Amino acid sequence: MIKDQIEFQPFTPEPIRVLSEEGVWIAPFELDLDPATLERFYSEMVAARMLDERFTILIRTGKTSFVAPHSGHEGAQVAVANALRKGFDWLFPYYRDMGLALAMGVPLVEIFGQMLGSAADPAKGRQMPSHAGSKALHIFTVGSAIASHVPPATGAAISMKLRGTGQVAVCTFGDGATSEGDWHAGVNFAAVQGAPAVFVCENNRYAISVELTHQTASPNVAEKARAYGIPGYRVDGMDVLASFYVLKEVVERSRAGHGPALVELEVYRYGPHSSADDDSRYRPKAEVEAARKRDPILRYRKFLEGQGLWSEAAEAELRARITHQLDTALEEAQAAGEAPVEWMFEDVLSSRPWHLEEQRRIVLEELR
Amino acid sequence: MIKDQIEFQPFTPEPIRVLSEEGVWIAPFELDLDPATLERFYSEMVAARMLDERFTILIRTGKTSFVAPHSGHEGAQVAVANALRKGFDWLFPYYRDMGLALAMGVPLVEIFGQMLGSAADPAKGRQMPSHAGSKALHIFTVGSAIASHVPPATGAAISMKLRGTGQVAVCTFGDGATSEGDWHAGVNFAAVQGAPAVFVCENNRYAISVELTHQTASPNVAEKARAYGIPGYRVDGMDVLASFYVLKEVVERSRAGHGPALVELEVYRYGPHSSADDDSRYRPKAEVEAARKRDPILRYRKFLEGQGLWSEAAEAELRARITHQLDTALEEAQAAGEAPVEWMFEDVLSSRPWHLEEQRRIVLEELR
Amino acid sequence: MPTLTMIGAINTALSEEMHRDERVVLFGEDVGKRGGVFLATEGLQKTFGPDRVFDSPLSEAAIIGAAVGMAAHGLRPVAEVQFADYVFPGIDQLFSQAAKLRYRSGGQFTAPMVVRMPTGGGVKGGHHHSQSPEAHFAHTAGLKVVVVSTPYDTKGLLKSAIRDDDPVVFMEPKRLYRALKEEVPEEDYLIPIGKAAVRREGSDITLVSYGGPMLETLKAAEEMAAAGISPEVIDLRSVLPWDKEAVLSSVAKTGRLLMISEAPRTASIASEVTATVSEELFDQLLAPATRVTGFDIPYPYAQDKLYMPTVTRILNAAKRVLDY
Amino acid sequence: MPTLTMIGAINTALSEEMHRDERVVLFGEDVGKRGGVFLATEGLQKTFGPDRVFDSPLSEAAIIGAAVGMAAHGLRPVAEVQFADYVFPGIDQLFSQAAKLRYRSGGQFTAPMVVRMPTGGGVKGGHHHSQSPEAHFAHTAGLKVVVVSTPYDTKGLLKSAIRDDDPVVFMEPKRLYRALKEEVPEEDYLIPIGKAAVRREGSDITLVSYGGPMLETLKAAEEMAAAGISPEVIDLRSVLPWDKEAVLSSVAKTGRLLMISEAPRTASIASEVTATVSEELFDQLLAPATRVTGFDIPYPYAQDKLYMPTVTRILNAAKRVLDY
Ligand SMILES: Cc1ncc(C[n+]2csc(CCOP(=O)(O)OP(=O)(O)O)c2C)c(N)n1
Ligand SMILES: Cc1ncc(C[n+]2csc(CCOP(=O)(O)OP(=O)(O)O)c2C)c(N)n1
Ligand SMILES: [Mg+2]
Ligand SMILES: [Mg+2]
Repeated sequence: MIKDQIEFQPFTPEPIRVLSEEGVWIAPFELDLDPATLERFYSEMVAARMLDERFTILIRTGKTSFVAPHSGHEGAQVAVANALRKGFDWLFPYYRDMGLALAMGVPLVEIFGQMLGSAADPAKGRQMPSHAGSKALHIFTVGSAIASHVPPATGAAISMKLRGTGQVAVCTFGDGATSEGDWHAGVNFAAVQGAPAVFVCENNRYAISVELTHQTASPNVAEKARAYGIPGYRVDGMDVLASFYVLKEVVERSRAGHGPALVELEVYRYGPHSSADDDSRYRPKAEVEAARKRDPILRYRKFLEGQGLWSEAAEAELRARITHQLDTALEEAQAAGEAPVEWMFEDVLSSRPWHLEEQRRIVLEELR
Repeated sequence: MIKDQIEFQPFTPEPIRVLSEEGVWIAPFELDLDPATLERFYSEMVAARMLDERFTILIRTGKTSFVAPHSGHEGAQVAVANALRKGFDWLFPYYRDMGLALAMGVPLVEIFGQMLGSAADPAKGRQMPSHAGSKALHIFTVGSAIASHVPPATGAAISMKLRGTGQVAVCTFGDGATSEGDWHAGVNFAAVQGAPAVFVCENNRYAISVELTHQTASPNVAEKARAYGIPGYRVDGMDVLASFYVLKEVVERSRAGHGPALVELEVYRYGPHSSADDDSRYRPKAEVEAARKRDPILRYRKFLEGQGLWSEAAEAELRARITHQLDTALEEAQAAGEAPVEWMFEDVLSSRPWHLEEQRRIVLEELR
Repeated sequence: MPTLTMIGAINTALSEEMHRDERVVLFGEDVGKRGGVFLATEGLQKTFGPDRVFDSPLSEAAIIGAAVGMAAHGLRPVAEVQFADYVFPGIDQLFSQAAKLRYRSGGQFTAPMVVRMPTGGGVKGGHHHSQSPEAHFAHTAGLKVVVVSTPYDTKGLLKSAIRDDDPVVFMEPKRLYRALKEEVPEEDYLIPIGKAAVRREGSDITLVSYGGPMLETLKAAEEMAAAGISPEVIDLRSVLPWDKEAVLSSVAKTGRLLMISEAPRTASIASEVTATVSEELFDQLLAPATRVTGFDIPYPYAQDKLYMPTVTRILNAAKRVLDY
Repeated sequence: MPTLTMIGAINTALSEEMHRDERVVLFGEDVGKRGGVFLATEGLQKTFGPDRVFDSPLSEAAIIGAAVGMAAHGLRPVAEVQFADYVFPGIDQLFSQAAKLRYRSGGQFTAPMVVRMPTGGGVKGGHHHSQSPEAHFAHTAGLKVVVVSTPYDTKGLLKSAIRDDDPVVFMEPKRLYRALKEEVPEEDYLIPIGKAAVRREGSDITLVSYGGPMLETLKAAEEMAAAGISPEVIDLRSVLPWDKEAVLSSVAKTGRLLMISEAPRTASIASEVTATVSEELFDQLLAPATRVTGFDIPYPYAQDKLYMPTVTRILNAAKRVLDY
């Protein structure tokens, strides 16, 4: 999988690409992925997109209260999921990573359970929608506080190194996250420890309404790696293959003991920041339209077609299959009913001390 | 003052120097400082050193409770004081900057007042020793929390820019400080705003016992500037002239609207981290001895002698004068007596609400 | 007289203060073009320009810390923290810098600044868009802490906060942003920090609250009144300093105190108020000074409404106090 | 049986736990070669190697946050924050990550970790080496909070903390580090988190305290005893959960409560305890539940000793309670 001839260079002035915007292979090395893998990337991207579209419907129909759309990020997210060893390595994602969660293998019913805060949520309806997590899959449950998962990712990586587990901790976040002190603290500590941590920025150039130029005076995010003495890679995140190849190499290098790296995946978010946002307040429609021309799915489909790996029929079949999966899972998540009130006072601590028992009783009394 | 021919380059692989370790001028430009200035630098460094030595005596004799020795940092500190416009620009120093405070013009009696927590402390004995400050001189009173003064320095610089005051905010800190999230947050915000802030690291390669290699995997501190899209300068901080020249250029460029810069002054701390520290636990004596060979004062004295500007007699006269000043000021600070108890409940807020009035009365009752 | 929501009152107060005093500047995440995620600063960048109303990078430490430096240097910054829950990455700046600057410098430097933040639950915000961290601020010497509950007060208190010489944490219950409208005079007026408001006079029991739960408290008071009980309702408005005099004189009259707050219970403002009243009115209390509070659990998404003091919970507790 | 200081007890407990359980690792600023600025970890890097005892960069967010990740991944990290005052740059990691991880993941992920920190005043440390921030932790759901006061307890409680499945904030009053020596058994023993200790039995008044002021509280109790009064003295040891049962049963007996703590007064543990006792023992109290606390001012250097509850202040307050 790791190409012998080519090693990606950090700190390139232009983002690394292997596909042109027309979906033509332009890398200086040979494609070495089998058709099944190539097709899987595509299916996962389409599933991610369709999931996002379904979320929008959930919002419109008042079935959920919040969504952080990931359309435009699918190439990046599918690349991340495929570059690590699923269920073995640990992923520390953020709230815009529902497409990533899906690609990681989180069951759709859990995803919808979380989105609805229903009893089907393995995290018990405790958090806002768009906060994925799964202990079984080694996906560290998302918390809303930006960049606060970065030091924990570092800690997990230190643990991996200490115990020689051969795992890697992959941590994703947005461009805005890089301004937080915790981001700095986490990346720095990982670098000093030479821990197997890979930091992945899904750079969509906006933090809600704040453009990247108001976020940092650095020319790009990858450059920030220099502060920590680690390599930084600038990648076209709307090129799923480039993202995959770079991440794969970086993850395996990290696993092999070369320490952390920072990978910047340049993407664009088509939707508003969240269902509570109105992006027309801060960016022109034309900008969004222009970005859509670089769409990771369209571009990759052209590539697959060029390889003779995709057809209209396959597309129709895929979409029908995903629609069915979405329908079934959503139904199941809804059928599970509301998260029960009894869950309210569980899992605060490993057992319930007197004050929580008292407080629990207040609620139960009131509901009687 | 600013050399037309030469502009210092950021990110040099070696620290910038203008004097060799033997005190010989090695810069590719001509010395353009007048003898009075050159001699002042020397006097200020010697005064800083003698102040530090006096502090050690205060500790030994139990007259104060804490000192953070600055010997070895004098070249850096005197350079900072002379590179900015005293009393006009703002300085945001840290606890190891008592030599810098002196060079800035803080009266010795105030310095000793602060060191003793006596009534001669304009800050009313509120903080541990080694925490300088002076509103009159635009020296932002030091707080102990590492790097917590960096965002305030940025804020002041933004204010300066906004109001076009022509001032610069100069902020000093140690190498350890660069790991704190607040450091990152502060430098980043200043860079985005293009504010007139100059960040100066007195890099003595230790944060108490923690060596630089455990602090960061970055090859040096200056390199960290890249993360913020600002220039970073690596300077021999035991070369007072190199430090001065670089800082002067950087401060004036910042004043002229070129935004922040990061200047790393490589120094060594001869003493323990503080009077509470035993540095033999973590570093070999030989290392300290070796560093003393690069002593900023000795090196600079050789240079002055080479220029025919210094003599044994001048040295004796200078030391006698400083000794006298130290004696008098210390006496005065001691004579002022203890900080009065009434100060305890002042300045918490702009006026005293009921709860503080009540609490004040508890103490007064008890003391009656 | 215009009728304003709380958001409208904030926007108006900011605008008026910026007109009045050049030194007032606004910044924080998304406050510029976007006008804030709740639109509190909507239109202000257009009016006052990007020098006085601007976006910060995504760092609460940068926001609060820069405000300290601006304030010390002579501006009157009004910094926005996007949600009170996100003050924690910047809380060291508030505690180590803003709160202690005046004291540590012997009064030489001061930090006259305002940190605005939407606070409290009720908007399905889960753990990190629902918390009420005022106790942390009140426990830290050197800050003033305001929690508003009406548009009228909001305008007067925000203006006071901006003109105050101390750092003021200004907390805006987000579920009240658009929940009520009220006539708000166009003229300049101030409401003093540290003074409570008697929202309803009564003689049987004193209900003390502030911020979001003022809604439920007033509803509960109405139900009680309908049932023939006469509750007095006090809105603290400031929690540091809180208006002890107002509370004590009311409880001295009614003999009964029910304190209502949606913040977690342990070591809270509610604890402080009932502890103080219990200590000082030991002989006058006819029943235990009692608390209805939020719970000592992370704020849950699914039980968003149940976390906060409900009208039922207030009435249950009031009944126990009255029946004691 | 060896006689140990509190520092000795910490060092012993850490060493024993590291021998017992491979998963225990120690890190923080200066904990490695230096053995910590108070020498709590002295010699441990030599014994257990730099993989299990190591220095972190100067960032409390990195320290606490990394501990969360290590714990979630299966280690049992004991992180040191050099002074409790410096927890604030890392407090978001404690509040948003450590405290909420179990709840937010529905019990999937947990953070069994200890954050040790020297706390309190009395060492001429000024603003930033003297604070007692336990109320902040107790007010935040998801943490357990211990404040020790004797070498014996320290060993037993630190071991409990390390074996606990929840994040435990372990606070060590630095002025007690070497102030007292006590026999500490060599064998393994645990003291449960959440249980108070009755330090002295009595019948006239209950003095409740914890941490540093236990010293002055016990001295005051002796003086009272000498004057013919019989005080009962309770050491809370844990402030979250605190041992309500122990306090209530003592105050039910004595009818009088004086709560002593050196933390700032407003919204403190002392407020919580007196509020709770006032509420629950309304009919049994013979005098107001009263507090002696630190002050709501930044910790002053010059009045280092005066900030904390002095024996005189405790006696003055006790007299008022007894004479009531
Ligand atoms: C500590 C913190 N501060 C503020 C917020 C509010 N907030 C939520 S998302 C967001 C922008 C994040 O932007 P970025 O990191 O670029 O990620 P993106 O949403 O663009 O994917 C902000 C400010 C938060 N969640 N956490
Ligand atoms: C936030 C914070 N954490 C920890 C400390 C304790 N501490 C005081 S000085 C110091 C080391 C600072 O090293 P450096 O920044 O290199 O400055 P130097 O003392 O070497 O000049 C530490 C850890 C502190 N003062 N503030
Ligand atoms: Mg973004
Ligand atoms: Mg240093």
